[in-house]
Amino acid sequence: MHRFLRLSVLLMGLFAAVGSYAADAPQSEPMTEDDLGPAIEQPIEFPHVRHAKDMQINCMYCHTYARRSAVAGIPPLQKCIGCHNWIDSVKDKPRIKTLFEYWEAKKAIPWKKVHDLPDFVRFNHERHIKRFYFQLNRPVQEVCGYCHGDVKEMTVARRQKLLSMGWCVACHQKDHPVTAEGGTPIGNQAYWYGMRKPLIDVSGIIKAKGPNDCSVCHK
Amino acid sequence: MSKRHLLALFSNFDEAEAVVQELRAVNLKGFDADKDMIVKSPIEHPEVEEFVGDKPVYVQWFTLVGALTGGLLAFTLISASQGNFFAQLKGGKPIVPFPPNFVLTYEMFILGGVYISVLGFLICAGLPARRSPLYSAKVSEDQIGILVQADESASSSLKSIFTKHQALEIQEEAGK
Amino acid sequence: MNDIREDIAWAKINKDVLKSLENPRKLFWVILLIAIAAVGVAVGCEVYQYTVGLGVANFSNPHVWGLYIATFIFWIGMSHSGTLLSAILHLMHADWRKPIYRFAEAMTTFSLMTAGLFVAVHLGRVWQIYYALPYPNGRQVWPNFQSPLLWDAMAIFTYLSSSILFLYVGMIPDLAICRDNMNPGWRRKLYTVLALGWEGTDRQWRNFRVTYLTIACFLIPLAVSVHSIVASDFAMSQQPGWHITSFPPYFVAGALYSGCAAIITLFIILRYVFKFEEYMTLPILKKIVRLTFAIAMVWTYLNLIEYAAVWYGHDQASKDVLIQKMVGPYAPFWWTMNICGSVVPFIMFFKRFQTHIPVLFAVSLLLNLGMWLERWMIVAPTFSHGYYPWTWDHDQWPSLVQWGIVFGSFGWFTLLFMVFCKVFPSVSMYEVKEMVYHRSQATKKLEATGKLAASGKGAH
Amino acid sequence: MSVTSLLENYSEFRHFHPVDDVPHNPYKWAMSIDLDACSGCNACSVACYAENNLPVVGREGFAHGQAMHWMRIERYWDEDGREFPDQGAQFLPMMCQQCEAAPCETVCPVGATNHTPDGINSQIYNRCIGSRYCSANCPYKVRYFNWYDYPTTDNVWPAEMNQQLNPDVTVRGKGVMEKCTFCIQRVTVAKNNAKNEGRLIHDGDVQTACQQACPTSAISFGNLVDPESKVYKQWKAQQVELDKDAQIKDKEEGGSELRGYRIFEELRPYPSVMYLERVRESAV
Repeated sequence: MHRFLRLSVLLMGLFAAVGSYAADAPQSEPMTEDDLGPAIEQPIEFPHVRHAKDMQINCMYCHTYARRSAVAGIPPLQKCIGCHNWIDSVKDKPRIKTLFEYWEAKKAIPWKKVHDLPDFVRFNHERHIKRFYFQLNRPVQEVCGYCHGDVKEMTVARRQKLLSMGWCVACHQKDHPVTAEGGTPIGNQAYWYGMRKPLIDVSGIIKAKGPNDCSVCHK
Repeated sequence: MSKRHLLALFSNFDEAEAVVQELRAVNLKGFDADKDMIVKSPIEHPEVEEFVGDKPVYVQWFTLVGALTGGLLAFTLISASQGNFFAQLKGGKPIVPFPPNFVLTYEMFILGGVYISVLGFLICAGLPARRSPLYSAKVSEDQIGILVQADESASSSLKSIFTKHQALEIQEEAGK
Repeated sequence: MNDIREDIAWAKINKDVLKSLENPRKLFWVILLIAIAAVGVAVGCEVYQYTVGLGVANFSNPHVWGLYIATFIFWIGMSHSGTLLSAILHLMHADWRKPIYRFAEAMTTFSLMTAGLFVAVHLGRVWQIYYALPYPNGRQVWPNFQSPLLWDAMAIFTYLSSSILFLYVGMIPDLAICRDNMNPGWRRKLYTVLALGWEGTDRQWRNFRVTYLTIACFLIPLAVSVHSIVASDFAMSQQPGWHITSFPPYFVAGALYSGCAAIITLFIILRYVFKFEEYMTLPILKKIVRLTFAIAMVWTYLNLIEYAAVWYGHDQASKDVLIQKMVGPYAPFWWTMNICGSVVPFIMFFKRFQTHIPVLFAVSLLLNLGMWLERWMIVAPTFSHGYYPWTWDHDQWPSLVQWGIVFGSFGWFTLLFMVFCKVFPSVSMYEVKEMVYHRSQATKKLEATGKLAASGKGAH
Repeated sequence: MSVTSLLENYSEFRHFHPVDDVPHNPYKWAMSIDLDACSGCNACSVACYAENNLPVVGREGFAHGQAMHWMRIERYWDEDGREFPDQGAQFLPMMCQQCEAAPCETVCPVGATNHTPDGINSQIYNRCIGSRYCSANCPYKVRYFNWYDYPTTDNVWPAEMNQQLNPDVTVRGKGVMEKCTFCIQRVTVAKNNAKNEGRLIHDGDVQTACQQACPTSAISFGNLVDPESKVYKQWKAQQVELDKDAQIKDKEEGGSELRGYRIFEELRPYPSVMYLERVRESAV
C-alpha cells in the first residue's frame, strides 16, 4: 500500500518537475568544461596557447576573414611563413620544420575543420564580431570565446561549446545591450525579434535580443 | 496470539449472506467481523456490498486529481512553450492562441484522469498483491468464498457456523 | 427469444471460454496465415517506399495525400464502436453488450494501432518523427501546437492508451480465471503476472466497479473528441470540400457506423472460429444489426446534410468539388460509396435478414467498403479540384505500393486481433456470469409476482 | 523567456498579424508582377532553378506531376470569338505568395514553416518531417514535395553539375517540402550588409533571381514599408493594401482604371504578391 502511495507521489512529482522544467528553464550549457568535442588530429599541432596567450596575438590577425565575411577562414600558409621566416629561435623545432616543408613543397596545409556546423546552417562571423567586438567593445578573446571556448589555453583547438540549436537559441534569447549609435536595432526591428520592445533597464541601457526568425540561421 | 485463516465456500449468495449476518452477530474472542472477514465472489455483485456493508471508495478522488493535474500540465506546458520557444508567428494567429490550447488541454485532462484513476484503482484495491494463504480456484468459477481470520480458539465455532449454512468446503490453514 | 440461456452453468461458461484459448477451428489458422501473408506484402511495399521515396506511391504535387490518409481515418473510425459497445452501453445498462464488448474493445485498440502505423507510412521523413513530440530538447524548439495534426497525435495517443487501460482493467477478473485454470506453462505465468493477484474480494470488486465506470465516463467524450479532431484536420483547413462545419459530427457518425459494421463481421467470424455460438447468440446479433441500422440512418442524414449545405451554400468552389465527385473521374467510387452507405443498410431493415448470417456477413463487408470509400472520397477529390485551376487537369491514381500497404494493414489488424483472441478470453466470463445471474434473478422476481409464465429457472 | 515573463508580457503574445498594432518594421518584402509585361518566356523559372538548387525531374517525373518548379508560368486561354484562339494566350507567373496569414503555417505539426518578422513565409527544410499538410492547405498549390531523393539521382544532377549548386541554399533530400522563399539567401546577405553599415536596405540592394532574369522587368521586388521603393509605389498607385481582403476597384461601378489585384484575397491569406492585370490586346 505504502509503496503505491509513494509511487503516486513520485509520479505526480515527476509530472510537475517535467512541466516546470520544460516551461521555465531554458537550457543553458549542458556541456561542461571538460566535456570537449572530439579530438581532431591536425597536420601540424598548432599551439594556440603560444600565439594567443603568450604572444597576445589578436585572433583576427590570423583568422582575418572573421570580421568581414560569413566565414572566419584559416590563415594562408604565407601568413605563417611571413612571421616564422624571421623567428630564428624556433626554426629547428619539429613543427616549424614541417611548416617549412609545406612551404617548400608549395602545398597548403590540409587543416581539418574543428567547429563544423551542419550544411543547412548559416552562421555569420562578421555580424557577431561587428556586434560584440566593434559595437560593444568586448575583448576579442571573449567574443570569439562565446562560441569557440577558451582557445588561448589550447594547443590544437577543440570544440568546447555544444553548438546545438538550443545552445545558439539560449544566447539569442538573452537581452544584450545595444549601443546608441549604429548597428542593431534598426528601427523597431528588435521589437519583432523577441515579440517585445527593447528593454531599457534601470541604468538606461537599451537591451535587445538576437534575431529569432528561423530563416536567419537556416538555409 | 497467532491467528489462523479459514476459508469456506458457498454455492449461492443467500447462504453467504446468512453466514455474514451471523458472523456479524456472533461475539467471539479474537474475531472482528469488520476486519477479519473477506468475502470473495466470482462476479461483481451489488448484493455482496449490501450485506457486507457500505464501504467508501476513494478512486474518484484520484480521478479528480489526475484529471486536473493533466489539464493544468497541458495548458501551462503548451502556453509556456509557445511563448518560450522563440516566439514565432504562424498564419497571423497570436503566439499563444486559445482554441488549439484548449483542445490539447481537453485531451490531457482525459489522459490524466484515466491514468491516475487506474493508479488509484491499484492503490485502493491493493493490487498487485500476493494471493491470500487460503485460495480456491472455485471462487473464480462459481462459488462464494468467505475468508476469515481468527484466533485458534474461535476457529471451531466459526467452522460450525459455516457447516450450519451448508458450506461446500472448508479449508483451514495448517496449525503452527 | 432470450439473448442468452439463463440456465447456463457458471462453470460451463469458464470452460467454454477457456476452450477458445486452446482449440479454435481450423479456419483460425487459415485466417492467421492469410493475415501474415498480407502483412508481408505491406512490409515489402513499405521497405521499398522507405528506401526509394514516397514517389513510388505515385503521389504528385497537388495530390499530396492519398490512400494513406483515407485509410488512416478509416481505421480510427473503426475503433469507435468498441467504445460505443463497452462504454456507452455500459453506462446505459444494456447488458446484452456483455458477451461481445471484449472483442469490440480489442478491435478499438488494434485498429488504433493500425491507424498509428499509417502516420508513419505517410510521413516523408519518418525517421524524424520525434520532431513532432513535445519534449524539452537540445534544439529548444517545440512542435506547433496549433496544428490539427498534433491534436490528432495527442488524441490518438490518449485514446489508444486509455483504451488499452480500459481493456486491461476490464479483463483483470478474467485473467484471474485463466490463471486458475491454465496448465502450467508460459501462458499461466503471463496470466499470473497480468492478473495482479486478483481474488475477487469485496474490496477489489468495489474499487473495480468505480474505476471501470470512471474510465467508461472518460472514454465517451474522448471517443467523440478523437474523431472530431480527425475531422478538424479537414474542417480546419481552407480547401473546398473540406471546410465544412458539419464534419465533426459527420465523422463521428461515420466512425460509429463503420465500427458497427466491423463488429458484425468480426462477430460472425469469432462466433464460428472460436465456437461461441452459445454466447454470441443470434438475438444479440439482431440487436447489433438494429443498432447499426440506426447509425446508418444517422450517417445518411448527416451525409445528405453535407451535400445540401454545399449545394445551397454560397461557395462555388465547394459546389464544384461536389459536382466533380458526382460526374468526374471519382464518380464510380462516389456512387458506390453512397449506395453502400445508404442503400445497402436497408437490407438490415428486413427482419429475416437481421439474423441471416451469410447475408449479414456480406452486408457488413459492403458497409465497410462504403465507409472506406467515403474517406477516400473526402480526401482525394479536393486535391484534383481545389481552388486553384492549375490543379484541375492533374489526375492521380494510387500505385500498387499504396494499394499494397492499404491491403496489408487489414492483414496487420487481423493478425493482431486474432492473436489477441487466441491468447486472451475474447468473451468476458465474469460479465456473462453477471448477465446470466441478473437475468435469472429478474425472471425469478417476475415468477414470484406471477407476471410471467415460467420459462426458465434460475442459475442456482 | 519563462512562465513568469510570459505572464508579464502576456498581452504582447496576443497580437494578431497583420493587424496594425504591430506593423512591419522596418521590412516587409513584397512583389508586384506586371502581367502586361510578362511574355511567358520562362526565364524567371529557369533562374529560379539555378538559384535555388531545384532538381530537374525529367520528362517522366513531370508527366507524373512531380515537377519542382517553384516559379511556374501558367497559361490560360481567352478564346471567345477569336479567329486564332492562341492569340488569347495569357501568362501568369505563379510562386509562393508569402501570405501574411498563411494557411500553411498553422497546420505544420513541427513548425517548419513560420512567418519571419520581415514578412516572408520561411520554410526550414531541416525541420520538415513531410506530413504535407501545408501543401494540402495551400490555396495556390505552390508547395513542392521531394518525392524522391533527387540529389542522389543521377539524371537530376549529373556529377559535373555539383559545382553549379548554390552553396547558400540547402540541397533538399527526400521527404521535404519546399517552395519559393523570395530568395531569402539574398535577402539575408543584403540585411547583414546593411546592418554592418548601420543603415536600412535600399531599394534595389536585393533582387530575387526571377526579377533579375526577367527580360521585360515584369517583376519588381522590394520593401513595402519603404516609401521610396518601387513596390511601395506600385501598390500605392493601385490602391492595394496588405491587410485588406477586397479591392477598392472591384467595388467601383463600370470598371476601373486600377489594375492591381491579389489572387484569392477573399480567402484572407493576405498574399504579398500583387499582380497587374493585362491591358495589352495581342490581336490588336
